[in-house]
Amino acid sequence: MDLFLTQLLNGLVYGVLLFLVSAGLALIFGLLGIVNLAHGSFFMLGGFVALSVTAATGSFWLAMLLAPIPVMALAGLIEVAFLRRLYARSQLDQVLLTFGLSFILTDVTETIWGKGLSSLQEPRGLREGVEILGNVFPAYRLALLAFGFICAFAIWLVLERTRAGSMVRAGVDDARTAMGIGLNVPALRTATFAIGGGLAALAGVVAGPLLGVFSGIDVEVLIPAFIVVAIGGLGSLRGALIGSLVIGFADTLGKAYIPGVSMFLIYFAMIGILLVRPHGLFGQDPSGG
Amino acid sequence: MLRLENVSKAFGSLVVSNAVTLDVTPGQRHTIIGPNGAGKTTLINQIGGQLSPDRGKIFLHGREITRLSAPLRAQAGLARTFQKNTLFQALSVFENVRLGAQAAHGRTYDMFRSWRNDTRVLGLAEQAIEQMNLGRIAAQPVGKLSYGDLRQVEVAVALATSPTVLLLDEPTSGLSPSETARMIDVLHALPREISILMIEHDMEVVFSIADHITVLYYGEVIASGAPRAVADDPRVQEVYLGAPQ
Amino acid sequence: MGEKRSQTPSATRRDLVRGAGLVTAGSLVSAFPMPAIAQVTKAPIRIGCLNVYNKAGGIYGQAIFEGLQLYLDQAGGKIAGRPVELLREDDEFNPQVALQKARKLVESEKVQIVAGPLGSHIAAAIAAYMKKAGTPWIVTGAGSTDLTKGRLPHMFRATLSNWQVASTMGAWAAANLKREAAVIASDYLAGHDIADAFRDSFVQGGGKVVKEIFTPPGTNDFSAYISDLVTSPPPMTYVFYSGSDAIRFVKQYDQFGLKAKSELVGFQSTLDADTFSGQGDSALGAISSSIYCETLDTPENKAYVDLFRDKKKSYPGVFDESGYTAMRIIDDAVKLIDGNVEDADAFAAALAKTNIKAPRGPVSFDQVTHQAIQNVYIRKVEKRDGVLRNEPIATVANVGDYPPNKA
Amino acid sequence: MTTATFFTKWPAARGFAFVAVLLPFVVLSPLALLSGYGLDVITEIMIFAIVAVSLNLILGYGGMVSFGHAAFFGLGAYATVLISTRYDVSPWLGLAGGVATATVAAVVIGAFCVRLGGVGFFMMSLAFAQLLNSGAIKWRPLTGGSDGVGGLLRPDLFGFDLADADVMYLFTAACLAGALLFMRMVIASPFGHVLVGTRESSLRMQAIGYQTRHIRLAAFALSGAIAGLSGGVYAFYNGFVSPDALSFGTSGMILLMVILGGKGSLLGPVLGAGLFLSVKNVVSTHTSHWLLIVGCIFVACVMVCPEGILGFAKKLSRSGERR
Repeated sequence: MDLFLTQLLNGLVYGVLLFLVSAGLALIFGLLGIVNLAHGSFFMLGGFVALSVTAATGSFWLAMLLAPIPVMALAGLIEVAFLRRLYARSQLDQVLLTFGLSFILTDVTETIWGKGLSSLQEPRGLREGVEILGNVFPAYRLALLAFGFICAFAIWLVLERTRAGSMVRAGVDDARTAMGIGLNVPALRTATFAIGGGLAALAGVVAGPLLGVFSGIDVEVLIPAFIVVAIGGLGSLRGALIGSLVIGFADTLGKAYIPGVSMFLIYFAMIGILLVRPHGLFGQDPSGG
Repeated sequence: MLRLENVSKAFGSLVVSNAVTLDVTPGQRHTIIGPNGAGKTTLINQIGGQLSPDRGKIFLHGREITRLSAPLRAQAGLARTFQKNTLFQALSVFENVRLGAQAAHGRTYDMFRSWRNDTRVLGLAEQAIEQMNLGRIAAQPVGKLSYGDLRQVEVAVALATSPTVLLLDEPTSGLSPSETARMIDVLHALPREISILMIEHDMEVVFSIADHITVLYYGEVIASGAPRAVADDPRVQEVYLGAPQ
Repeated sequence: MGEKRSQTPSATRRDLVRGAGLVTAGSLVSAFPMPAIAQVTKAPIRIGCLNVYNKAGGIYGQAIFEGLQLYLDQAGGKIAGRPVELLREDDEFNPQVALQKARKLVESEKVQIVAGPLGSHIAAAIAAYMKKAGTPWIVTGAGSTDLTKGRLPHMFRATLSNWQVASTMGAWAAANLKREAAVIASDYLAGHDIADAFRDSFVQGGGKVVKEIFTPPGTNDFSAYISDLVTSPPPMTYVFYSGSDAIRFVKQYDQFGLKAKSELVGFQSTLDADTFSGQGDSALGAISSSIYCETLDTPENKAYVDLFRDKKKSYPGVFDESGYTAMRIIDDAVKLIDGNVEDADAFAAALAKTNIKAPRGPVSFDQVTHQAIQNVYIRKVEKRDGVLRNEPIATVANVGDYPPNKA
Repeated sequence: MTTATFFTKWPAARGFAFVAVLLPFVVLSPLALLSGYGLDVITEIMIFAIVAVSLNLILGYGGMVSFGHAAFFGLGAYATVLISTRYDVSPWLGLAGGVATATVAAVVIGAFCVRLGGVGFFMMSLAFAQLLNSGAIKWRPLTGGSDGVGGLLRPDLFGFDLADADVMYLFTAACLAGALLFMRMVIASPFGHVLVGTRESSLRMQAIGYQTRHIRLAAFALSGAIAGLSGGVYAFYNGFVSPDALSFGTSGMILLMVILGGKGSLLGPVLGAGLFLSVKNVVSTHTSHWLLIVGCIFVACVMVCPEGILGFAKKLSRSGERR
């Protein structure tokens, strides 16, 4: 029984980690309608910048604070230089563009930081284990759990309760009307894409102590993040949270109790859910209404 | 021909169709009018199968089609136009119309012959094009047409499917006076084998074409009958003239 | 391959096809090996370095290549008076691509020697072709136990076999560490190969495997498996991972406090010089077996490590050394035949006579299977001057090939 | 102008006549100029051209963005090898089995995918391909895991041994030509036009009486069958197959070939496959920045010529004609 509870906790932590990874993806899709295949690259870049920051300063907290900034700038630049011209085009073009960018960013990352395997050290104070349910549970994972829920709440608060958030949502619902009432929609879009990239980078930093930092992690996190977003409903932040938890639990419990099929479980979950709800748990039918 | 019985539909708390009952008799030119937000397009969407009603029944030629998908309704003889542009942008006018004709009379899954061999479909398409006077723009891609031309292509595509009931969603909206006049002529020229159910704003058009008018107000039928009788109906006058803002 | 794939199709059939191609007979370039040229040329020796250089595994492919290059630079870029060209081809870790690239190297680039690859699945995929082509092939990375069973006359594995490294650890651990162990490994062929080798020798030595877990390659989160172990910790856990999995597992194993309860023992790639930067102190105290150890106290190794650290700040890993020693083996063999590498048979015979003192220790080849016979070291991760390194704690000398391969 | 004059002026017709004249030279000259390895390179290009052509049917004509097309390519290859070696039957039967397996899989997977439009389709196709890839790695007794399965010997065809590079080349060329002729027939057929209609406006297609899901599914199955054929030939070519044949990377590469050459045109994917693989063959030896090059090709395609090189060339020639 204890083991089962521990596994549930493991699933919860993994789910929250997946939420941090997929929140930016859902945000960008929800607000801009872009399927961002370079999301994993932003995640990876966040980790590498954090690696450089910790190497220079020794502070994980400083890395968490600073690492998203250059990635946000890069994401903003990408939006201005490329994506801005593609909103009127088909989703395929956006998918292909971001797919191509992910190759380029991988190559650039390898050129700057090399192909070696690294990881981030947890901040002091979170390195020890905490006794839970009679077993040691890493303090860092508990902190991650709390941080994930704080992030979810903060994103919700910003989007739903602030002027900036309502401006962004207005720009999304109806770009023409939003422009009519004087909103700078292009700037809003740039900001949204930058923030989405920044969230990915932040996830890359906080995941660093668990998942490591290396070239290739971009694809490793991109695919589960996509599954999460597909299950939750494209573009729905609430969906991303629920989808993350579903995958977190399914993956962890699958590994623990049916290891033979754990490799397939997340795909089965996705296919099953999309079979019943083609637009995900919280997704809206884009053609309806 | 087409009968609606107590068709109701709500989006959340917003009732868009409230127990709508109406009857389109063979050869009838039936027009639905009503102020904005009356639920006219939603009603057409329920008849066409793009939306399904929450309650009530829809009959075509005496057969219930309430749960039938849009393609099956079309195959049963129902054709419609759209207000928003959903034509095949990259294809020419002729191709658009030809796809309509092929839907009713062609072999969809034939992969082994050229479409050029199906003379029957080609003939029907040409006929619909001539009916709508679109010969001059037949080769142009639809994506490059003016709004007025698009409205006529809409009708031509629907006609090419050889419908028995034609649903027209504001066929003259956005047309110039001369284009409107031409559309009226075209609609007048349609054979009486085709029954028409039409949404229209332009009262001139309504009264020149309709032999039956139904007034929809907040999803409810408030009047239905011959044009003169409906025009004299006090509730209709209140809605159109004296309705509070 | 089989008899059916005839090397020389009948002339009539060939001519017929050629005729269709509107070709006169003389223009065809023969792809078949020409008789060896007697006199030695001064033309460059071309070595095809078929390996994975990008993404997963790229770090190891790169290490092997740099190892070859390092030795070559040290030798002045020449072997037996002939300049040497290294041609890189990326197999992308995809056997289909690898086969294509192997043909490119042999048929189009006309290399005299192929060095590589890292992936056992790559080696298996090109083996049939390499056998047919007859080009000397120095295996620098692929460890699958079965590879030497095929006994390709021109193939020499100048590096580990999984069996050598894992079974040595099994026997040693049963005798010197604990009698019960859990085995956890990556769920692909190498993982099963290594787990089998460890289990067999461990059980033979009186040990007992209490649990076996195989995890999908590229697992993000090991917590489910680790929690399973934590509830009733086995006295010892034997682990095979490489690359990112090695980083994650060792870190997460430590984070859950399991390291204190269950001795962490691993295959060489799980705890090697190139994984320490990712694992950090989580690797400290863990034990592994390998054909190489960066802190070996021999003159050959000290010279090599100094040379390596001149170029890079870090310590060499097993694949750095594998590349370096592979080129050393090539160098010796080529000298033995006065640079006439075009004579593949003579070159193979020279390779078989290899008997050197490499940084890793003495290396010779099994005369039947052409597997390197070498020491296997039991190593422990220690921290010296703030740097993590493996220190040898035991040596099992001159370990040969998997016996059934020779039978 | 009567309607008769413009529909006979089908623009592809001229181009195709041109190709028909050139074709014998194109096909036969490599035989004259190249030997073993060079021919093999072209053979491989043609194999990928076939699968690119198949993807183009659903992507270019049907508007379905599949990120998992390697699933059918790989399944075709696996089934070909497994049937031929496990049941010890003629590899030709294996190839037929490969095509059949890919077709059946395309029907099943397609039934899930075509329910979803746009991004949903893309995700679903990706998920199924990943599932099959995982399955190929995991189910070792059948698939040989990450090593793959081998032991397939190229068979004879009318007394000619496919083990001969020349014969293999001609066989593959025939397959590609067959695929192209078939594709040309399909896109000029009533079905081809219906498929384009679903790409342009699904809503309208339904409103005029087409069951768009069935149409999309039929196209998907057809595309899967051709991809399966291509995979089967690839299995002949290599003599084995590994999970990489149905990986994300292979799917992406096939997609790139279509986009690079030009989606929605008959020969675009062939051009794309040829260009991509030749550039790769030459360049990847000399640089460690191959990924950067691939990425730049993607970005350049999207930003500069979204209709691919062929579309770009057409646009140029058209604007030339106007002047």
